[in-house]
Amino acid sequence: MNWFTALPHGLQAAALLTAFAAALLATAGALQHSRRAAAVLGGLGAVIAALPALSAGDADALAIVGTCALALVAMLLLPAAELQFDEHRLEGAGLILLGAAGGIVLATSTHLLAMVLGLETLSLAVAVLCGLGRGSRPLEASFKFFVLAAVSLATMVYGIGLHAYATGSFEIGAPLLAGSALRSIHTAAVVLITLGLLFELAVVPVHFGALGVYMSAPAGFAGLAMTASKLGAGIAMLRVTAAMDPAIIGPILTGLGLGSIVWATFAGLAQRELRSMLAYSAIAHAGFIALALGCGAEGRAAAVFYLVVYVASAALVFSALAGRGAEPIPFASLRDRPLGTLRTMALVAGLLSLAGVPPGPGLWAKIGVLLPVWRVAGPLLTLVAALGGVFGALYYLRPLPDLLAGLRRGERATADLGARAAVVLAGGAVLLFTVLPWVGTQLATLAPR
Amino acid sequence: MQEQLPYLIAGCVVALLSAFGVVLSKQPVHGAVALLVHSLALAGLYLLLAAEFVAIGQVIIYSGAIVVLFLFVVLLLPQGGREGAPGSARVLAAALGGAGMFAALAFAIVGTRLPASGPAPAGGIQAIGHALFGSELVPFELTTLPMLLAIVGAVTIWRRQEQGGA
Amino acid sequence: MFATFACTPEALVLLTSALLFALGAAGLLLRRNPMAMLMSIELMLNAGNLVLVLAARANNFVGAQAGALIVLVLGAAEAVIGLALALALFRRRSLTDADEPQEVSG
Amino acid sequence: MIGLLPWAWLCTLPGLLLTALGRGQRPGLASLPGPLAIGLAGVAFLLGDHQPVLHRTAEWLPLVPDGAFSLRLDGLAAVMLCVVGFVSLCVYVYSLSYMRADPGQRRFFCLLDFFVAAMTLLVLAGNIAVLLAGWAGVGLASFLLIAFWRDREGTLGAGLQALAANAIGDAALLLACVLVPAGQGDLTTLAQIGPALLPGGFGPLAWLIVIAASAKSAQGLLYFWLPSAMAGPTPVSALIHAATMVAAGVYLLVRTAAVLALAPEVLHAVAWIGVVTAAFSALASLSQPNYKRGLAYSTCSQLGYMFAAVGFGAPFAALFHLLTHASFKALLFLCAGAVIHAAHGEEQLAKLGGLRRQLPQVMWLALIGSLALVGLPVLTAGAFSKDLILEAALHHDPALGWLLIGSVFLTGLYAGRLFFGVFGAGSSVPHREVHPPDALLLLPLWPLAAGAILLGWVGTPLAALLGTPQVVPVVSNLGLLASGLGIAGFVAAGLWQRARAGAARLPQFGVPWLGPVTGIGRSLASGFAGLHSGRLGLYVFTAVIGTAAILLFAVARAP
Repeated sequence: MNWFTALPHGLQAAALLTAFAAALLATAGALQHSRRAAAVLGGLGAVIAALPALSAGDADALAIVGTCALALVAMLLLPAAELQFDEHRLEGAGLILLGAAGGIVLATSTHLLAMVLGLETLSLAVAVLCGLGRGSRPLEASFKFFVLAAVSLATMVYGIGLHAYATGSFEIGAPLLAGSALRSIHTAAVVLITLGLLFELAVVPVHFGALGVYMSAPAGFAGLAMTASKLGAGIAMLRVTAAMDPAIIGPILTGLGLGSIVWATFAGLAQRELRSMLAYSAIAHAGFIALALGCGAEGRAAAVFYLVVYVASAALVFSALAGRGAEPIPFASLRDRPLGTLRTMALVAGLLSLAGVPPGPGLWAKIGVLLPVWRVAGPLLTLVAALGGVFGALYYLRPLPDLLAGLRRGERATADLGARAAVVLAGGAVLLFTVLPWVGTQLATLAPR
Repeated sequence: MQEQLPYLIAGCVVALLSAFGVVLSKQPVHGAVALLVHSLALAGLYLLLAAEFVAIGQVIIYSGAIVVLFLFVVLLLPQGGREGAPGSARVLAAALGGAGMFAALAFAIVGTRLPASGPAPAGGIQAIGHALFGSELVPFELTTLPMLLAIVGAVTIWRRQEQGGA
Repeated sequence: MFATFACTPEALVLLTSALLFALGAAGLLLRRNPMAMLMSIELMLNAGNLVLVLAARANNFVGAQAGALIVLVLGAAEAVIGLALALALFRRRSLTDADEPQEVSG
Repeated sequence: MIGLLPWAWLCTLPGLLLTALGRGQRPGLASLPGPLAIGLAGVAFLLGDHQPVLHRTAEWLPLVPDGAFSLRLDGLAAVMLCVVGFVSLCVYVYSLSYMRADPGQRRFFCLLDFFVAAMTLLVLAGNIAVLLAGWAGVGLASFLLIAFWRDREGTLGAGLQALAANAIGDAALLLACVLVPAGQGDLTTLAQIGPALLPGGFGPLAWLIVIAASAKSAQGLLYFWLPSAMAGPTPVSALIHAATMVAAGVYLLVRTAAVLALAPEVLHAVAWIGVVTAAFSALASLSQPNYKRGLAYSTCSQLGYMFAAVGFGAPFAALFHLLTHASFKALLFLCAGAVIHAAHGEEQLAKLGGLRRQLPQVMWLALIGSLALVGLPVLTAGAFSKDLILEAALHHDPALGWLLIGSVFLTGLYAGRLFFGVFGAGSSVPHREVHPPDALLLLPLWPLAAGAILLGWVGTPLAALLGTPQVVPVVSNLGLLASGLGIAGFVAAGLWQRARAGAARLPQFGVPWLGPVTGIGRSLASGFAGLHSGRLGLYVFTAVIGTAAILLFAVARAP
């Protein structure tokens, strides 16, 4: 086993997840697509995959957190996802594990080729999982996502090529080869690589593919797409912004972040349906993360906290929506088809946290982002971001009266044990960040300087 | 490298012309054939750039597998996937997008004086082997992920569609 | 400046790759047939590969050649999933128009 | 023991849990001790030695400049605690009867509990970060309670209007939170920050505070949401949109009066905002066909008096008026609730009227409230506090002062119009069966009425307690003049109402600009959303052109 323990822990996690995925796929027939087998085997795989990271004491702390968070997200959304299917349960679980493995590779590596492979794995997993939803709607979204993902992949590959030409290396942050002669090619390389990653983060103008998937994938998978890809790409972006010239990427990230916030806030106001509302909100949050990433070391620290809070809240929302399938969820249907007390409260808490309304940690995360923005990008951008942030509350809170009105009907919606456990776990994380935000901000100290 | 310039120019011209063929042909079959030519031209360029193994890989993987896969799938399409003439908005968008992208990339490339290349990498296939199992081992191993995913994904998508999930 | 510039082999290959990349993007915009779109994507990936091979040649960096091989594999995986999705989506439609289905919007 | 008082904001949470989880027939009962405890905490402090009680958990939120969890109970906060505690206790008792038949009453009491907790946190906040938590929390509670009857048309829209106005205020406060230098977000010591540490001096900070306060207190252009908020249940209108939450803006201004004093131009603007809102809202109230909307504009107008007082450099007068206003306006709203309840949910003034005989007790209570609003000298509390404001106004800026005195006449007019419109003699509308209010509904009105009569006398001791000793005069020449104007207006409205047999009406005006503005917002929103049209070509085009543009931008900027 020496060769295995010699690997970086991110790779160990990816290998373990792949092995479990392969096991799930190979035994799919023998296990007769059992619901329990998918949840147990998949969950076990996610837990075991996180073990090497936990025992890797001296390694990059951000990578450890990223690995654990991705494994956790996969575990949380497994039961939510498998409620969808009758036939493809084990394949679905296997694909989730593979996607998480891709995310972990993306989050833990500093090698550009490894990053692009992780990105590709994650994108393909999301595309296939989305395509598994019922009806032609998810399939259509999946195809569009696939095409746009391929464009961004090609963009990133081209950027990596230029990077290799200018620096003679695949490591991010490698110095220029021949003095300053190749600077503009290097700039182009950095920009193209960044844009490839920003696709996964879902930032304007490369957000449309993700938007469609968030809207129309089965609920659990949409949750996975939002959380895992934001985690993976977000952490990768932390490394990229720390290693590469801030003068090149900084203004681009703040500009695109602000554009995303404004665009998604306005478009979100027009939504009358929970799934599209959440999809637009994911773009707005990606905007906040990009904005923070563009604002130096302090901004990166804020971005880590924002990322963690966002992932916990989105995981909470989507674990609460488990089993609602790929169909749209008009606000009124929350009253007529109530989710049951636990899941309703979970959804309320998740929405409040996403909206940045106390009680919810989203507000702390937003303040944390605005501060470096103020220092680096000036008052005007801060004003726009603050307005975008608070006006977002207008669409997040819109379904709340319906949701709460659904409570009084009191009938219990069926959700299986795994889904309920996922709700409780994600809810616990959100609660923790609400009451003791410094726990989350401790994570922010892990951000690369 | 300067002495290879005429061959490089020839290779580039063929690659570009066939790429135009891929983009402009209305019949996917014609497009696939153009793609075949394109990939062979690229293989030639790779040879000129002292990347023999990549050139071989290009011919075997690309021309041999991917393009043939395309051809195979084209046969499954109704009417061979023939499409009508694109509308003017679409042509305009394509021209704008393509020109914009080329302008941006060319702007970055033309803006610098490119240094002349040194000697070609020595060692041929052996050197690549060392790279694949040495410095680039991690990404090489990681190609497992997309490959496994591609297999599982394609099968799953196809089964979903067979079962009338739509 | 441009005339002398374009005559070095590095510049020639780089500009060719840029043009290939742009052609791929243009093809993606021009064509509605999913097959043609996937082929355009392959063009874009090939452009990246050409730069990688050039980087190997220019910097005596064999790793870039290994990178090109890995990107080839990526392209294959991409094509497989893309074809599966395109077939699943378009098999029942008489028209092969990737721009036509508009169920997901708003 | 005294050290625990700043945690009073947790008092309603047990009630919230018990109400949420309980199964009893009277869900609100478990919630009653919470507000009582909050009020008692305020009283306990006022009876004690008046030393501010502080709690500070440093480094609670390390990302924020002043990220401590800081609570502060001092005289000002204690007065607010008494207001919040006792008014909400009255409203809770009232709601036990008012909401009895509503299937969502359990949810109603839970939301009320949440509101009171957030409001108390706001009052007890020691620094901007905690204030922001309470600030946004009451906004959320207000939205949820306005949209409580989700089935009724217009409630959600009204809630969203409130939310939009609040969002502007929240953004201002958020920026203020970002603006203050590290470790100096304490609300009482903001004025001691070195001006060099604040970008642009104290001006921007003061403006942000004023914008936040205007949004919460429906002042200036941000008044639009308060009349719409009347779509919520009447107890909510009384508690949140008359007595407590809307007063939070005034509370913030009083709290940070020292900062405002350092930015005289802002202070002057506050005075203008207050006076103009007071006059305009009083006029708008005259034209409202809806009983509750009439009262809502009256609230805007009275809050305008408080703003003006802060602007005239008399924060104590503002606080004092806040206190008296809380009692008489809550009383008026609860009376309105009793009337509406009796009239089977009818809120249009044209269809109410002549209820004097059916609801004699309510009529007397409403008369007390109305006279306090108008400012009957000596006998009602409103007169004391309003005199103080007018005094300060004349002293500070005579022109604005006379405008404010003029609007006292308008106050009398609209108070009379509402009172005589409901209880006055002739009504052209035939009467239906009126269903009489029960004892529980009327019980909480009496303490409020007592407050509306007697609270004026606490002015002098209160001023001493808050460290701004001054004598609140019982009568003054100016006070008599203003009261005379007010009473004249009140009587004139009554006579007019009688002459026109209840049909006296002005052309309605209020928020005509709201429609176009929301229209623009809506079309922008659907325009942005329309970009996600389902056309793959558009998506690819955006990505390609965007990539090219960003690339050009970056390469052109690179050295």
